[in-house]
Amino acid sequence: MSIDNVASAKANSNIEQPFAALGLKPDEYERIKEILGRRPTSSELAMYSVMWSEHCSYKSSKVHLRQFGSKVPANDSMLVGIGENAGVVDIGDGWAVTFKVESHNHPSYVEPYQGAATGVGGIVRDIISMGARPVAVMDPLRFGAPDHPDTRRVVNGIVAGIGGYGNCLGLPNIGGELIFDPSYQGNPLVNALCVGTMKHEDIHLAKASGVGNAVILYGARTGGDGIGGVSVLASETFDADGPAKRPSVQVGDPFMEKLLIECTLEVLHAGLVEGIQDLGGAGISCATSELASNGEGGMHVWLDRVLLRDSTLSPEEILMSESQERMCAVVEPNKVDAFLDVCRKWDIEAVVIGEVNSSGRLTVDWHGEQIVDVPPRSVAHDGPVYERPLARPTWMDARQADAPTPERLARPTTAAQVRETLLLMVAAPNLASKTWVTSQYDRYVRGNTVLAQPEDSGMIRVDEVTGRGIAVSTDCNARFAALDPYRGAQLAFAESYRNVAITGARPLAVTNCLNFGSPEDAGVMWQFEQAVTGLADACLDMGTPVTGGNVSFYNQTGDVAIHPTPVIGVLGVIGDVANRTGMEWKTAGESIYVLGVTRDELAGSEWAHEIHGHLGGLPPVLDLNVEKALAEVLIQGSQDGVLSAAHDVADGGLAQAFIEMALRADRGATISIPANIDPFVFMWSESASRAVVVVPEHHEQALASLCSGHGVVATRVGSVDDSSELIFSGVYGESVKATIDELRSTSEAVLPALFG
Amino acid sequence: MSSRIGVVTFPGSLDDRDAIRAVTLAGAEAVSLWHADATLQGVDAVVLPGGFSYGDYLRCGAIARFAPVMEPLIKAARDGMPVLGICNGFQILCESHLLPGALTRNDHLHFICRDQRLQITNTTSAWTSNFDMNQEIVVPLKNGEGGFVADERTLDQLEGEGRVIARYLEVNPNGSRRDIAGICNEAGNVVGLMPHPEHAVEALTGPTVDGLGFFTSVLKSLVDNGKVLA
Amino acid sequence: MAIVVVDVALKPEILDPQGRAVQGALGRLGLHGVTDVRQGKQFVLTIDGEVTADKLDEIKKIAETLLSNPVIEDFTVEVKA
Amino acid sequence: MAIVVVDVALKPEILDPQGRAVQGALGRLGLHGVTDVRQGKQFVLTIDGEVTADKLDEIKKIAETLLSNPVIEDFTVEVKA
Ligand SMILES: Nc1ncnc2c1ncn2[C@@H]1O[C@H](COP(=O)(O)OP(=O)(O)O)[C@@H](O)[C@H]1O
Ligand SMILES: [Mg+2]
Repeated sequence: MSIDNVASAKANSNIEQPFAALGLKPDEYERIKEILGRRPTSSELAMYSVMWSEHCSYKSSKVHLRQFGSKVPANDSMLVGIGENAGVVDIGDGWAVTFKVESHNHPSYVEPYQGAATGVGGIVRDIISMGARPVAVMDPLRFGAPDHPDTRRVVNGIVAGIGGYGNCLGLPNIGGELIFDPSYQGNPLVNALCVGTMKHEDIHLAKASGVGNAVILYGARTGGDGIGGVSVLASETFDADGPAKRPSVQVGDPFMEKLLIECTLEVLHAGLVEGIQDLGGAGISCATSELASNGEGGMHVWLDRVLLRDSTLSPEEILMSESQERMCAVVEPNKVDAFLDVCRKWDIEAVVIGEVNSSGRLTVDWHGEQIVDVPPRSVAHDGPVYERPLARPTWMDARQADAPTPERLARPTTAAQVRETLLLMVAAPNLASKTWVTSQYDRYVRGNTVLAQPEDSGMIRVDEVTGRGIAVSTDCNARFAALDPYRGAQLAFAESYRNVAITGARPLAVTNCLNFGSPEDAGVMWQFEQAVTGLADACLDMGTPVTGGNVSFYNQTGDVAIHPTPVIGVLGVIGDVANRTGMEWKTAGESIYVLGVTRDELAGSEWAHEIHGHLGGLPPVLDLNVEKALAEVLIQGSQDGVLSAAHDVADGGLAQAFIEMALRADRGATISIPANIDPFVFMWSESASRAVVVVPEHHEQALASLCSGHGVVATRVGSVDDSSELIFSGVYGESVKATIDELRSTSEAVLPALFG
Repeated sequence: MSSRIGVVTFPGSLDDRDAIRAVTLAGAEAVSLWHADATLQGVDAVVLPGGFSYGDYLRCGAIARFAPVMEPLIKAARDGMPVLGICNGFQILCESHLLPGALTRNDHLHFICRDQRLQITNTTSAWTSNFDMNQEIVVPLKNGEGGFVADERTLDQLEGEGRVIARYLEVNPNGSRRDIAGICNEAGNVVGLMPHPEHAVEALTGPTVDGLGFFTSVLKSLVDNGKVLA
Repeated sequence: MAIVVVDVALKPEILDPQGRAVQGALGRLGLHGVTDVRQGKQFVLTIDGEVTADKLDEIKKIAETLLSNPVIEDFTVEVKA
Repeated sequence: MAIVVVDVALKPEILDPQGRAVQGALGRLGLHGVTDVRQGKQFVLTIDGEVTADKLDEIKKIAETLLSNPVIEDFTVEVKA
């Protein structure tokens, strides 16, 4: 088999190359020729095509994402910002935290179990490659209609895959989201978040410095998985009788990843590593070009040394393979043996595949022939950047005008109808108990989980001596983003921020996973630009920098895109996790307050969706100053021990918030609906910036002064009791009652009936 | 001199840290043992922790059972040293034939993580002597293959000899025969338990602190048996 | 009554972590010379009545859609008795 | 080079929840007349060199101690090529 090498690329420069089949545009191909001063070899073409893909180069999103860098708020907690594998935040006492969320949407539709499993695996490697020990995962998920015949397959596979991988790795699952909407039918969203902790001195970066240092590839062997389009190159054009089309599905090996975590942390802590990089999308191409261009700028690789699972792989395929559970480290020559010893201890194969040099070039040899000779930056960072056309979709006006007024959408107007609505809403798949899913995940492993489902945020104790800890939440109501992507992204951020503050943790940093349709659709691009701008503006206002994230485009079937879904993750810090506020109201006689203002805001609400299948109008208004004031009350209230419970108000409004608190506590309460508001609006409006808090009598004064000090409206609405009933009084002149048992059995039956 | 309790780490062990924390909170000195070392470093008792040794590939515990550390451990267990196998550790003890029966795929086919109510039904084993007979406790349970099976004769024998040390209450979470959550060997020094007492040792992170009883029990039995001084 | 056996195996190019772990254990237990181990699934179906050509087609269809995932697995169907 | 196939099946008296779940699904997919489904494992070992009688004994021993758990499983060993 003859290999296309640099010499032959120079010698015969005009052969036809399948750049279009690899997803490169003619002008991108011309640009590569210009960079190299000749045609690329087949291996170079393969490298550029994957590294310049949307997934790796952010070519459509880059111009917008820049806002996260240009609108950074003054916040001195950011130790490593956007651009590295994951951002790093200072949480005090010498501790640092890194967290990031990433999508694995399309693979999870094709092969739900493995797609979701490898999604978890990928984000965990990003966290390890910063030098951190992964300590928790979260899984924001979105599926098509609950009763669609294909949803069962997708839900069961994805949930089992996330559990199968995360449980086996020993990472507690501390939260996530579970949302059903027909817009995700052929495009389920699997976003996976991982948090890691480390001491400041353990932070590591992906760069290949030190001329003469060895480049070591370790972990799983390289196989033919996840190669996708590159097989066109390898099998059809360059070698007609070559291997069959490679599988594009990757299979995960969580056991190998667990060993990889332990092995990597051991070599890092032993001071054996100069630079480190995980292998994810674009495999060795990405790892070598990124390491080289972030370091001294030169690297030579002997590609034939890579350990293979399948000996028939071509060099192009090896460069592109997305085989899971691999890492790449840069190690000083005199430390290579020690490094390999640690690998042996953990039963991990490792091999020196390259060397750092000062050539300024990334060169790759295959059995003595040079097959790649490129400037590494041109591969890793100088990909094309597009200013894609944007246009506000013409249907936006009609959608926003279609407000859910009482004339358009019938509302309950009697106590009997309110009770009927209450039971229907409890059984809505988006509001029902998530236990069927979360009980498939280990939330206890590592013994530091302070809060997990169904709490508003996950909370992990970082320091077992001082009790210092972190809280993380992810949120997005994509229907709000569909009604107004700018405000929708801000509302998602505000909800996530609030969920962290509810627990008593102070929000510090933001990550995001921006799931959208095709960037080649001007309407989608407009939604994207609006969402990014909304988020960046909000982060600037609230003083929380974006430390990283991920963009997933092309989530659409034919012309129909998913709802724009900017999932926002917020990380907060708490000085002592013993001070956390949970959502469980524990003590009879304590007072229940609603903080914030409830308006007639039902556009995009769960009620409009579940009862009427309606999506129209303008999403709830958001005043970030109000949000910030509310957060201060919640954080201060936790520190001072004023609050005995607190819970966020979002999907399903106050009715849902009270129900969730009652179910958590297995204890009833009586809520008197204030006279100045319509009972239906009080119960199901989804106005922003609200929380339910519970205080013992001797702290009511303290709560009042906290709230007035921050300008937060507090309304006492009732008290916790010893009963097993939730009672709403003042509902159109009557009381509406539901027993906890009835609420629980209704809520808990929904998911098992659909998917069990 | 305080008791020294070993906690074995196999490739894929996950709850080893938690077991060490529990042992320490109970007042013993925890000693980390490595699967590839054929020594127990002179410890007084051993915990085989939960997790997915060797990824639970093949069968849970089947590969770990052949680890070098298991050789001295099996011998010491036969000579009366207290050994507690939690979840994956229980599976390893069954695969090693230190305990009868086997653990099979949960009957509902899902991994399950829940706060589980248990009844303690033996107060003479090395790991349960600090509980009261029929005491009810709540500890986390998390497993994919936790259904205890054995033939009828073995089950009758276990029950007849009082060797069922804990049973599931309210919900049988995995289809275990006769609601069995844990058993011990004839001598009572080797105990296997599917639920995770090491996750119920601190109010902050566990549903209760009921799990501590298993670890304080072994300290007491070590003193009672004259293995360590009080 | 007939017995139909469906064997499902990962495609050769797909990673088989279980097989790999078993292979490692075989070596440690002293069984040498095993160059590869693949772990698959076997379904043994007991069928009422005769397995006609139509019935077999039905079973093959099920093997392809339910018992295996053609993206990563191959299968064989064999009528035993 | 030889291929040795080891089939491992749950003993008939042991409940097989996976087999039962598959049987239920078969019914829902319209394949009727399946009175029982059992799910087992299959190990395909590639052996360097010839499988002598001694080698086969070694493999049987491994099948009994490592590849199956005699408390709940039966196994068969077959040399394929
Ligand atoms: N939506 C986003 N917001 C902020 N940063 C982003 C976003 N998308 C990507 N990034 C950042 O761009 C960099 C490259 O991302 P990516 O290629 O996904 O990293 P990796 O390949 O290591 O997972 C990372 O630092 C990532 O955090
Ligand atoms: Mg990365």
